[in-house]
Amino acid sequence: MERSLLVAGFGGQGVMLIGKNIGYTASKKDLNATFFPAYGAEMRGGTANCSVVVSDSKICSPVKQELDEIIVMNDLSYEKFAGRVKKGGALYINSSLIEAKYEGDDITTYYVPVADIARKVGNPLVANMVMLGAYVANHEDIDVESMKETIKENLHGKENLIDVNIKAFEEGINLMKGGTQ
Amino acid sequence: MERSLLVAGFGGQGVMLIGKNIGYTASKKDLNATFFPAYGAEMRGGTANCSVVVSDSKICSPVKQELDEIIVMNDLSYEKFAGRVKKGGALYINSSLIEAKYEGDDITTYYVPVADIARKVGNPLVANMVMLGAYVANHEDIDVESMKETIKENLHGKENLIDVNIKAFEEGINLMKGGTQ
Amino acid sequence: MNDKLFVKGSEAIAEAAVRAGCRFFAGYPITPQNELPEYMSWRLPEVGGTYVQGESEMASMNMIFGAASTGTRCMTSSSGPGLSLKAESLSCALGSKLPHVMAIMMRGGPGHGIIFPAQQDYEFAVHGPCHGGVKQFILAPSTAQEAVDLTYSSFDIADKYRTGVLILGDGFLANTIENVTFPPMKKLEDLPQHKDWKITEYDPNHHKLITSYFPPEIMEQENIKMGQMYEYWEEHETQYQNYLMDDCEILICAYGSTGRICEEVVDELRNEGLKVGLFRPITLHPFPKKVFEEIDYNRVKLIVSVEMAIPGQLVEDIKNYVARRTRVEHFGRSGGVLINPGEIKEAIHKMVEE
Amino acid sequence: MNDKLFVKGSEAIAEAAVRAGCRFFAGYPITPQNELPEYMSWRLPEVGGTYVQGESEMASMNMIFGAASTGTRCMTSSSGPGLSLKAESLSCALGSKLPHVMAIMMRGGPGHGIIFPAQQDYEFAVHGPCHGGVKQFILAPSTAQEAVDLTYSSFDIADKYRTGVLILGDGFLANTIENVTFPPMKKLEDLPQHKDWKITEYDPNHHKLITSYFPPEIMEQENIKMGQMYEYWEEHETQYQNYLMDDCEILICAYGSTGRICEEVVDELRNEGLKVGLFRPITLHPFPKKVFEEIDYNRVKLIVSVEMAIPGQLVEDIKNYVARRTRVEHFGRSGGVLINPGEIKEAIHKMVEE
Amino acid sequence: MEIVYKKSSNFIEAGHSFCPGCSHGIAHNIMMDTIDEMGLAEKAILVYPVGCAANAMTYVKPNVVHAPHGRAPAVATGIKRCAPDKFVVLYQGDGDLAAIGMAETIHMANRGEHVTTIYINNTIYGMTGGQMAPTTMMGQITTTTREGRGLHGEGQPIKMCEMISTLGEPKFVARYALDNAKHVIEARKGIKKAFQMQVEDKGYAFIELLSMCPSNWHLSPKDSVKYMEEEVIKTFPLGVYKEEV
Amino acid sequence: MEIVYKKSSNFIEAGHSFCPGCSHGIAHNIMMDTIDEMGLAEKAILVYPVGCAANAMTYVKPNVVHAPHGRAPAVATGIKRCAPDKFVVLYQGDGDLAAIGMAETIHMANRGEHVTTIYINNTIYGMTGGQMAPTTMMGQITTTTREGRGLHGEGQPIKMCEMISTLGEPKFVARYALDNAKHVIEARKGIKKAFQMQVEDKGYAFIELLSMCPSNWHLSPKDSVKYMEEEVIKTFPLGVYKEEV
Amino acid sequence: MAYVTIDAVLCKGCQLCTLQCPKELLYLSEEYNQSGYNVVKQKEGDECVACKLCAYMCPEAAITVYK
Amino acid sequence: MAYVTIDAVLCKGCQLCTLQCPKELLYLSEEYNQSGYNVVKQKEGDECVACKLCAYMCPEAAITVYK
Ligand SMILES: Cc1ncc(C[n+]2csc(CCOP(=O)(O)OP(=O)(O)O)c2C)c(N)n1
Ligand SMILES: Cc1ncc(C[n+]2csc(CCOP(=O)(O)OP(=O)(O)O)c2C)c(N)n1
Ligand code: SF4
Ligand code: SF4
Ligand code: SF4
Ligand code: SF4
Ligand code: SF4
Ligand code: SF4
Ligand SMILES: [Mg+2]
Ligand SMILES: [Mg+2]
Repeated sequence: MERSLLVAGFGGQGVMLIGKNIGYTASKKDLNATFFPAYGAEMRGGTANCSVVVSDSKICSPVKQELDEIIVMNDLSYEKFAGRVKKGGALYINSSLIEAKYEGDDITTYYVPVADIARKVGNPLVANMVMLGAYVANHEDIDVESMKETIKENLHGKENLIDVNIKAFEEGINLMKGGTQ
Repeated sequence: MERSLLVAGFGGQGVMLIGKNIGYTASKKDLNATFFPAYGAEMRGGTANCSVVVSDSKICSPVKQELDEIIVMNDLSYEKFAGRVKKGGALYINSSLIEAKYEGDDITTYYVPVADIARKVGNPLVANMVMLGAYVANHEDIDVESMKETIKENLHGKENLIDVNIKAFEEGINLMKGGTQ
Repeated sequence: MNDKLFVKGSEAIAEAAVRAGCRFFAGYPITPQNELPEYMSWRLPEVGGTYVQGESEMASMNMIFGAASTGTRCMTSSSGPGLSLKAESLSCALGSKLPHVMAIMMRGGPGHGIIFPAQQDYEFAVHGPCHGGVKQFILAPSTAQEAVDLTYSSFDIADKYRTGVLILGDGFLANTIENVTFPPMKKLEDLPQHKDWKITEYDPNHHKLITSYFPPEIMEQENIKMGQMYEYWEEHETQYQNYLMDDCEILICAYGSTGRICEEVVDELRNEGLKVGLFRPITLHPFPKKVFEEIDYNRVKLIVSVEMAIPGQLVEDIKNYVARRTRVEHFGRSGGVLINPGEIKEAIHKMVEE
Repeated sequence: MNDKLFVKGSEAIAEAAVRAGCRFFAGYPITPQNELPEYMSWRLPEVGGTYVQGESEMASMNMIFGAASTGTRCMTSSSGPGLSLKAESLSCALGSKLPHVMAIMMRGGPGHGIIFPAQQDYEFAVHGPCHGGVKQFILAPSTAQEAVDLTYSSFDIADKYRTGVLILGDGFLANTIENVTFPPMKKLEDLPQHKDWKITEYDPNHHKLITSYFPPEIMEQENIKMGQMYEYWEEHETQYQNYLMDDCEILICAYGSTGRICEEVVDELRNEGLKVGLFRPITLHPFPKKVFEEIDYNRVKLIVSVEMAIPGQLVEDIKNYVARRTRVEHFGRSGGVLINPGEIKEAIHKMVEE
Repeated sequence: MEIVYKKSSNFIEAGHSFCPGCSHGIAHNIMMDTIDEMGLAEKAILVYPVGCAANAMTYVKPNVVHAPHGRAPAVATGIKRCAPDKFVVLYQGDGDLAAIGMAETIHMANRGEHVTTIYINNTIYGMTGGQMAPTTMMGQITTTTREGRGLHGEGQPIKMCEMISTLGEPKFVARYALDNAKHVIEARKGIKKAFQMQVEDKGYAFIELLSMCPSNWHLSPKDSVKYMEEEVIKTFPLGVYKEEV
Repeated sequence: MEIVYKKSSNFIEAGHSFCPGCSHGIAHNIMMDTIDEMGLAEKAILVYPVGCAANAMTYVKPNVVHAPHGRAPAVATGIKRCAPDKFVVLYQGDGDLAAIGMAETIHMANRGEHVTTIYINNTIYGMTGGQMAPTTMMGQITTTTREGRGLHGEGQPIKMCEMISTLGEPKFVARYALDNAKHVIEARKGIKKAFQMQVEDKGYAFIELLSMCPSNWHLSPKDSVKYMEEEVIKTFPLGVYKEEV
Repeated sequence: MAYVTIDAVLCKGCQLCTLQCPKELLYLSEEYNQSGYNVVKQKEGDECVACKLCAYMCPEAAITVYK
Repeated sequence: MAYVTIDAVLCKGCQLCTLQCPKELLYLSEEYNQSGYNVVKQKEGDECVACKLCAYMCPEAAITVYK
């Protein structure tokens, strides 16, 4: 089993945290995982993306040309990356910001209005956790409780934000379980 | 025709100037000449030597293992270099400071009491010019007047010292012409 | 601290160094390796060591110079521009036989500041990095785990040969977070004590002088000894990964991150029917040249050096060692463009067809 | 000023630079080349140029960086330690395509400060001198006259290719005084004006930006173009001296001062009955590799690289180019020990007997 | 209706890529407005450093030279000596100017090159993600001083104006802050004076601008203003340190 | 009969190789006499620079580290941080300390490392043959200022004591001269105080010694004394610049 | 009679301007721009005195002041 | 009763000592040492006060002072 994921958006959308949480949660399960971040230019806006590979055997390349799954959080990322999902793979789209619709049926697409939900939850900055929830909902091999632990650990020093992040994450799961497409 | 010379002594004895004057005077005559200085360590006492090669054709190596002629101005230089004169070559020895006598008759030796003469001339610092005179006296192809010009040119900025240097140079010639050995 | 962690390459190297006995670190910020000094800044004080943020790469290197002369295991890190800036004092440190470790995480270049991974400093590091013909011992890990293991041993190498060890990685290695298991913390008492040369030991009968200045005749002797040491290394200290080399017809040569990426390429090309193998040098100096004497050039029809460098750099050395006994090609990306397995495969297919 | 002079190598280079149109010099004291900046300090103001004594080698290199961006012909000089210190900004300057000339007079090393001649920075200069895989154009004069001629043309090369030219000499070249004839003073109006890139020309429609920073994709294109330029150089810009190579059975390879010394060795060995020739590369980068394709390896039984370097450095490149087609050996001295024709002869005799 | 303030035409239309609330933007506006006002755009050569400042290299229209990290003073020296009729401005961050570039900074100031330095002191290495800079304040938390500067022999924040004004050649040395409009207006006056000096060939001017880096201070822009007022300005007193014009 | 002064036993018997009348010799005598007096020979680690000073590396008996040119402060930092119980003295020339090593000097002083700097200011690059140094005086003739410093934008001589005393951490900053016995005696007292401070872990001390380089001043030792009295000391006023002990 | 316009494309919602306005005319709106920032707007009315303080403080030079 | 001795091997004849002696007891002799320097000597007599000024000034530490 090897699964590759790319998460892309603009700086400030927290795309890194989505990827890091997925990689870290996998690593706790004795899977191999790699997380590779790519910033447009350091510290400032622009686009950012990260690659996550999870595998039960050795991981060679931490970045791939074609990916099993891609999460895009803004227009630019959609344009740049949507075409790189493997046949049969999945594309997660932040439909609050991205208006485009994917044409073609070789992959599965999920349109997740993460910003809207985040605002509902009370903090527009946790849209990333909504997306994470949506992603996790689709993966039975990712343990929800373990992921919640990860989210908490990665908020070390910002404990006051734990609740809203967890809430957003749960909303993402619910949304998916409810079924969106 | 190619003639190689090494001049050695301690810093402050003016060995560089002997060599430079010989090289420069040759260069004025449309001969090729190279002058290569080697200081023990910069700016401070220690030993110093220079290599001069004069030739009517291209000069390859500006330093040689065996030399046609060597001038030694102090004990250390005598010990280090006397053995490097080619068979048939000449060794000029500052006999005011060096007590040793060269053993063997494969080369010609000149014992020149340059310091004594310099003191006589009135300035112990011009011993080098006495040695230069002695050397020039033995070389008919070096024009004495041209050498005097060279000496003057190389005293640029110290014009007050020209006379005593020329005097010392002439004393060196006279001594040789008088014949010492 | 846990022995198993999901951790960034840079941080993995830092922790491994601390466990190897490193107790002094000086460095200066530069992407893509900032997490290494940042980690050291809190971790070293925790174990009684010292972190100093140098005012420059050069100052950092010279702090290492000082620390090393006390016999303390010490380290600095940077990227290519920092290696350039350390060059002069590195020459002095190597000439003064001061054991130290340096981690350099390469990024695109030349010049001012691309922050993405590249391998464009290979030739500089291996053939260059400073004046006077001295060389470092160079290790090129391909994964965080290997970085840990090599860093751990690098201090022993530095001490054993009184030399500098360069851990040459890139932005991939530095920034990839992955699973790592750490070796145990070494006891300082068990490390070499260097009483014969370290300047903190005073012996009225033996003046200790740390310098790379010698009169010419002695310097020449030093040069000769260094040369002999490099030859000894080549004989005894080379390391490389042989991945399906033994029956291969196409041999990929790649080091560091590109090496790990190429393992995947080998697997996939084998699946596609090409008999491909991978030679991944782990020591870049000494280089495992002998491998090229053992290759059956009747079998191996093509050697491809894959690097994040254009023009190719490793490929020039490979050509040298192969000495025209078979075809040698280069494929690479550079300037911070990420290389990926797909395009490498494609490139090799194309070479085969030619 | 006289066109013919009995003059030190360092000063000859300085005067040739001035005549080639150099109008800015920045440098920092270091033996064995102090006479070069010293000469510039009075000579440049005389012709309306500028001399600045930098506070360091690095600052000097960066002053050159600034001067070059105004399109002014400019120069710096140092020895091996200085080349090391200039490495980082050199990488930026080469990446920013700023034409400049640098003279480096090698001395024994590594490290702190031997002042005698050596050639221990060959590998560093040719394969190293900075990060990011950029390279300089390297000229290695063997006599003061050749230094003058090469320096004079070096500024044209720098301008033509928007690159850096390194004049790589040593303490012999720098300090030997000999006869030199100077070429005429160039008129500044006749030099390239660089209006398209120099930052003193303002054009509202064309923002001028001197940098070596580019996004990865563009940087990669830059890398590719640089690589192509180096190949072009190899095709069109190599220079070497062929001294009795055409019928030789033993070929000496030597550059710079050692090259001139070896001419004498060739003559003497020929007198002693050995058919010896000399290959003296004048461009070290681009290297005249093609020569090694034209050699008749049935005739040439031995190639000896003679260098003031131990371990040998040029010899490694020669081995690469010869690719085992004949025997390649090394003879050298290093650390500031002067090499002389006698011992070279002796060494070759010994090799022949082996 | 008349426009009394608008974005300088010396910028390209698209904005810059500084973080929200970053003082680099304010400093650039001052610099460009003043260049406009004095009609210097064609004569100007801007020397940029390595650091966040460099983000603006392609945002400005006057010609630019991008110096290696810390070496802008040496680069500017080369430029000004070869083109004395040009108007040369160095724009440098505190890491660039006061750490790696300390020697170059002092020596250029000491030579009294006829150029102008604009020194963006945001007490941090911005571009590389918030490490301690020479200017980081006592107790300030950074990625390399997790418990605040001062516990491990880091020394005290370096005050460049104070140091540079001990030198003989510099003619105008002053420190301003960019935390509120009043301070910005003072900074505008100071920069104008410095530029005027260069135009009149009156020697070297050094202008320090206390700046905010909300991203690496881990504060909102509003809280950054507070931090500036309450902490930074106390450590780095504003004012003219030397004036010999 | 009692010996009241003799050559320190911390020197090897053979003399050093400084030129006649060179102040490096005097400075060494002070340094070694004081080390003797305070019983510090075994604890001492001397950090030498590149420059004429380095001639004495093999002349002294305490352990020595030879730093790359200008970097003695960084090297000393590494030493002292790893061996805080040792007594670390930096001995540097003006080219080494104030030109290429300026950044390292300022930053070590600013960190307040517990070491002592002895700064030999002879207004010239001695070792390399007399080029202009940052400290060369206005009008002074050197091999790179043939008509005297000041005609080509070289700026004014840099005064390290003045600059360093603006920093927070240094505790003792003073300038002495080695031109006559009275001054030498004062220098001896200053150096002893500085050494004492280090022994008591009281912070950083910077001691500047105005020194003579007869060879490159092209003056006899006697005339060098005159030049010091009449010129050098006027440019570099003697005295204690900072004392916070 | 005076007023300011704020370029919604350039504004990054840092609110440095709002702190400066002596009349407290500027406020962070709910509106997002294409980069995802909330943008600042000026309150309706004619209190603006064109003092330019907001504009001097805006890092984006997003504010144009009219009088 | 006091006097100084001058190590003729070490002395480089710089005469810095002669300038310092309050009693003007030191002079440059005609004698050369092995390095070629004229060496300094102390005049005969018992005027020396062992003030050490000469010794403090000697760069070669060639002077030993006895009392
Ligand atoms: C030689 C070199 N060393 C280090 C770096 C990494 N680097 C990039 S920007 C920077 C400094 C940023 O700090 P500062 O000058 O304060 O500017 P700011 O980003 O805070 O405006 C550093 C160290 C580099 N590019 N080059
Ligand atoms: C990196 C480097 N640059 C330059 C030199 C050449 N160099 C040797 S000593 C020296 C400085 C001498 O001046 P100073 O520090 O004033 O000491 P002094 O000799 O006057 O006592 C220099 C520049 C060197 N050895 N290394
Ligand atoms: S990191 Fe700091 S200095 Fe850099 S752009 Fe962001 S706020 Fe400005
Ligand atoms: S050159 Fe000057 S500093 Fe150097 S030893 Fe001679 S007198 Fe002393
Ligand atoms: S111009 Fe003045 S009054 Fe008008 S909005 Fe701006 S700050 Fe407020
Ligand atoms: S200061 Fe400018 S960028 Fe910031 S909120 Fe106001 S208008 Fe927007
Ligand atoms: S000790 Fe005093 S009195 Fe005696 S010789 Fe020396 S200086 Fe003169
Ligand atoms: S000071 Fe010392 S070296 Fe100089 S003359 Fe006197 S005794 Fe001799
Ligand atoms: Mg900053
Ligand atoms: Mg000096």
